[in-house]
Amino acid sequence: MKFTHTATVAAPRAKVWAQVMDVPAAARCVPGVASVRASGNGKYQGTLAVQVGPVRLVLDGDLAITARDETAGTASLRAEAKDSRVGGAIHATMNLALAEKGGETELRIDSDLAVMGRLGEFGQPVIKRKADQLMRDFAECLARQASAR
Amino acid sequence: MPGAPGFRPVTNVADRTASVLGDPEYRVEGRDKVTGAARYAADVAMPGMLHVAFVASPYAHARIVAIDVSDARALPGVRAVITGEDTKPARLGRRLQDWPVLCWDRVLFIGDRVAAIAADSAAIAEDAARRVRVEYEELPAVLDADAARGPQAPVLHPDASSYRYFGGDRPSIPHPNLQAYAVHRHGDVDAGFRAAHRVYSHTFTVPRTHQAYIEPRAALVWLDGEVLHVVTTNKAPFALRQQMAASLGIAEANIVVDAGHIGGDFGGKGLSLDEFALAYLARASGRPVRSVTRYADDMQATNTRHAATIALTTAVDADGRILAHTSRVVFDGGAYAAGKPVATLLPGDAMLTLAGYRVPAASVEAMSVYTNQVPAGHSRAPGQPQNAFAAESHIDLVARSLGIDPLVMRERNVVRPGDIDITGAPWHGTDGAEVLARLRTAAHYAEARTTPHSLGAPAIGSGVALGVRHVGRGRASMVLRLSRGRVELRTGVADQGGGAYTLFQRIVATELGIPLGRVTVTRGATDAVPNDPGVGGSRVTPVQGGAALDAARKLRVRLAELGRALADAGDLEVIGEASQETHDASMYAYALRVLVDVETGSTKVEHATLVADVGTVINPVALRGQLEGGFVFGLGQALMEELRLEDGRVTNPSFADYKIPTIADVPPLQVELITGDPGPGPFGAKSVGELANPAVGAAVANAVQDAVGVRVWSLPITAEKIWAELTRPDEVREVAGSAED
Amino acid sequence: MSFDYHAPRSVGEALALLERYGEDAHVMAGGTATVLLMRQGLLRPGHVVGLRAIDELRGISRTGSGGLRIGATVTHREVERSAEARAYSSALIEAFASVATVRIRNQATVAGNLAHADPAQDPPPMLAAFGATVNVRSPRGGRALPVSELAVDHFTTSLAHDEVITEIVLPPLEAGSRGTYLKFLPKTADDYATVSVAATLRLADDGTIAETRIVLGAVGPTPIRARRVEEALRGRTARAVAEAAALVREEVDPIDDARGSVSYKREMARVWTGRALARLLR
Amino acid sequence: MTTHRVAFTLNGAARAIDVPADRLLIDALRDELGATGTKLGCGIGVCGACSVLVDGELLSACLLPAIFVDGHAVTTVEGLAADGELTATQDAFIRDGGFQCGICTPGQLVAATALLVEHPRPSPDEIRTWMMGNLCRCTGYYGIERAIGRAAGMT
Repeated sequence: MKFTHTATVAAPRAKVWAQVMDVPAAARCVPGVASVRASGNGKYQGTLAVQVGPVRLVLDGDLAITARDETAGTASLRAEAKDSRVGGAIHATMNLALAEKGGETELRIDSDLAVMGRLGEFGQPVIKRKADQLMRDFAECLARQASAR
Repeated sequence: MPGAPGFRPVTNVADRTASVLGDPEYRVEGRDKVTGAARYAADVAMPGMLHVAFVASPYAHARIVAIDVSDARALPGVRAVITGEDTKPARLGRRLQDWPVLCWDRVLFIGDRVAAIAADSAAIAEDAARRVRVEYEELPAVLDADAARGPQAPVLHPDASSYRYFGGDRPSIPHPNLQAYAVHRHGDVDAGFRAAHRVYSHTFTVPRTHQAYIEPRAALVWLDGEVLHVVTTNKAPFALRQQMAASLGIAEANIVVDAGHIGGDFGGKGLSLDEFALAYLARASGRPVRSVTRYADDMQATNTRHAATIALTTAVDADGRILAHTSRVVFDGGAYAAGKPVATLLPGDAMLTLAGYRVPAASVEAMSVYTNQVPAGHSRAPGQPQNAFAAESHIDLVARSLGIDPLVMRERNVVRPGDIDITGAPWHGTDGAEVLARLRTAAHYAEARTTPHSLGAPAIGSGVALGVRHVGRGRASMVLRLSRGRVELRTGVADQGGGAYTLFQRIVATELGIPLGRVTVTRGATDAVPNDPGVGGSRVTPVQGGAALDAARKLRVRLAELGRALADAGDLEVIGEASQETHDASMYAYALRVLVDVETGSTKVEHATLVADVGTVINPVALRGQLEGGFVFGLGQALMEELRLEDGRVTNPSFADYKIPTIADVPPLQVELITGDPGPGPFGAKSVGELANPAVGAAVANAVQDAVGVRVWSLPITAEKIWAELTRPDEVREVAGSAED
Repeated sequence: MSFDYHAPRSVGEALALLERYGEDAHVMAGGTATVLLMRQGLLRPGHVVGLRAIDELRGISRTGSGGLRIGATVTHREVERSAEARAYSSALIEAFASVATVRIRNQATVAGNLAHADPAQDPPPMLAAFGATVNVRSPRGGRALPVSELAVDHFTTSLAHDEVITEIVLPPLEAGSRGTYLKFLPKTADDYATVSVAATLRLADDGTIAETRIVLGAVGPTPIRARRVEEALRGRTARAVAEAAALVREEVDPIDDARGSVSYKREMARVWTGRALARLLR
Repeated sequence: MTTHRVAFTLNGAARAIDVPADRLLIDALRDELGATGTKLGCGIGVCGACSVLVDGELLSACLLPAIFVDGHAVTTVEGLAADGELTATQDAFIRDGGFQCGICTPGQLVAATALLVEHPRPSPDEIRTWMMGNLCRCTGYYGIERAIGRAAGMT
């Protein structure tokens, strides 16, 4: 499942970059993220609680920054998380791009999400919509935080 | 649904059936099937039996880095856990064994198996499966058959040369990601194109579909000393014995395969998967082990009908006569070729891209491609629904462009005995002109073409399409025993519903001139009966039926030699054998009337007429059922069936979302039989099991164009596709419609 | 699937169980949806509180004012066969009789259907169009809420985990009001709708539309009330239908799936809204 | 998990089994009572292969907790020809091509039996509406419709 989300941040690019690269802080912008801590080497560990209809998931996993180029304003992240109770997992890659436009910064996130295991049988279209919503909230929250700082 | 008020049978077989017996047909296994006594594989249980769950890949393409089964093994009630390390290098398959029993280095599609668990209950086994931790390194997935053939595409089977291929040398392939490749040429193609009045090119696509049998796959395996016993839903038990023996390194004599009643096959149940891993689990646990596939897994990870792209180019003269034809068919074979039983490793009728017509010159290229998608195997009339949809849409488009009535176009080109057809050989089979003449009359074609449309009502359209299918070939044998005046036929044919046992009973009784009640038919496992090629390839009536007839004849000859009557001949046993290698084929044709709701695109087939050349009818009820069932099978593929895949994952893996027709969705069907042209089977019988389904898609597409003027180029012909064509701006539609040169 | 099953005899007992087990408890009525989710391993409650043995949740009856009361554990088939329900409105019967197959309708309950909050289900739009309310009880007391406020997202309701639907109440129909339920099934008769339309309509004495209520199923995360269409029709005649129905395209919020793309579903919402209104105005 | 005693009649005979709360009727019938006539198909209540009657009502055994039949009467395909004599519907299914592979047949017969109780002389629409919950991949349904018509004495 591929998504693209954009948000305009009322802040210069360098400031937004710093904000986004502070992964534990940025991750708190994802609704349902309980904890994120650095585990070294550009990797982070965390938990995401999410409810899709009657299905309650607690996804445990890792997040890694797989590429970062501050000059270009681009970064790539990879997240892998698993719910052992339900027997489902998600994998996501996110490509972030920041572009400055007249004092504001445009944030673009292209993400590719895979929902695996039994979880995937609970209506992929519904999951897709939920994931879309989650990513949109994330982008908007990042924009809000960066604007506010 | 339109129809006269009150009860009315919705089909009407014209009373021209010439049964070899006046007696009504009464299924020999009928009583068992209507009382619940008939045993299917999932009904068989053993004391101490364990239940199985598999761990499957969530990735379309990945390297297995590590597997940790310790948590699974520690769960109370778990009796055995195996991984690819325990089964390597065992691979399974019907002709080419390229599918790992369990993967050990890489997984090639979502659902590919990496571990198997046997436990006291299915719930424990599933729980244990969730506790297996597999670390994967994801690899780039090849999801597209065109990309797979590119120079940069990762090679999915680098060790292909080491795979076992049954029966000779594997045909060579020009690209490592091809499963199969074949070309055919006959006649002077260039001359045909030079002489052409017009040349037409069209491209069509057909999606993956599932056989949608109601019974999910099931298997029960146990070891009795050295002997491995297998209860299976496989419709070709002797072939499975051979495959297992080769794959597992066990002598065939030490494997007993028992296939009882099979709850629907439609080609899919020729390939077995679980049986192989179960053999390892039975050995590891020392217990009988049974697996019953969850239907969602059956749809995600077994073998589907091939998705295909079919490009056809045909040169015609001013009267629409075919001068030359070229075609290219690309089948998406998915991760493994294991499901295909034929020597070419293509879907059976992959090369028949303009079947049923005189084709003086042709150049046909077909291939099946490895991708990281659900594997594709055989499915009722393999290769034909794809090719028939393309060819019969193509012929209609050519006719319309030339201003020729679509039925007239077919009448001008249809094969008659002796004509060169798409195979380059003289047509040996149905007189196509007779089939079309019968269709014209039976469907009241002239009247149907001039029915006026009334304002505001759905648009009405008629469509025709024809199809051909070879009469089954092969060898078979069975035993006929006479004891105390009763005869017993012992066969290895599994029952997947076509009515084989009743057929054999009627053949033997007719040949011996005795009442049906004096002939019993019994089925045996592979250790109890002579080798049998299994059900498939439209084989049962001409081949196994032929063996039954041969057995009865031999018994009759023996009795004559002994000068005895059946009742006082004592005990006798003969072996009947048949070898049917005649290249004979049948033809059928449809005329459909559809109603299209122009605001929504929703299409209903309002009435269907099927004319089929069936030769001599032995089982009138079963024959009719095969044709009627074949039509509705085709109707599902025409209007609604499609395994929807996203990044290699089936997103509609259940009957809630993968819809097949219900009783409320089938239109009145009139069936007309041509019985006067004898075939190579017993008493002049032919094959019908795969005779009716492939042409339905094109008949619907042609009727839709007749009704609303738009062409749907892919199956299924959904309401939305028609709506999209109807609402497309005119200039764009013209470009799509004028695909001719 | 491993849980303790409790079969309380009264709503009070059921609520006590829900209070005791908290989030670990799940309510089950007919069981069709719950069993499926549990079999898939997606729902794993430690305690299942069954409502089948509770007499006060049963029965269909007319209310004193001419409305209709449907007990929570009444099955779809009971509604379908109920003379009281038929006397209320044949459109109500149509909506219930449209659900899946006779087998499912024999097991699935009215409240279970509402609590499952599947936006493609047939009765919720019809109940919403009739202005039905659900009565709900929890250890904290009772409340009534409109059916239209029950579902808040795909398979998600506004109910707290310890709340139980006890009954559904349909208000009396205003004189001259009629209803209809249409379901677009382009594939098979047993499919979920691509779009469904439940509508009620009442004409004024002058023949203009006094009031209409239109609720669509399967084209949003919940049943969608087509308020702009309703507005556009007030005081108008049948001639306004086509233009008004077109407004529904922007009111629905469908998803791409096996039953159609977003743009197709928007158009089909328009077509079937128009057809439902035409049927009511015939 | 709690265990429950389920006392019911199966095809007229009194049975009592102790089952865990999560046992489904289809598994209780097939695995514990050896009544394998009721078939597992899709497992999600769509295909109808597991159709049974509970107090005469048509239900999916794959969706029904076994504890729900406590105190009730269950009829499966094995109970249709209780005295060994095929019912008119069973016989008609054989004569009219109401089945081929037979896997959906127990469910078709149970559903048809319930249909003919509700509508002794069903119209084509009543047959179609009632029977549309029982999928068959072999027959195209024509034989099933013919068989029901014959069983109802209409042909």
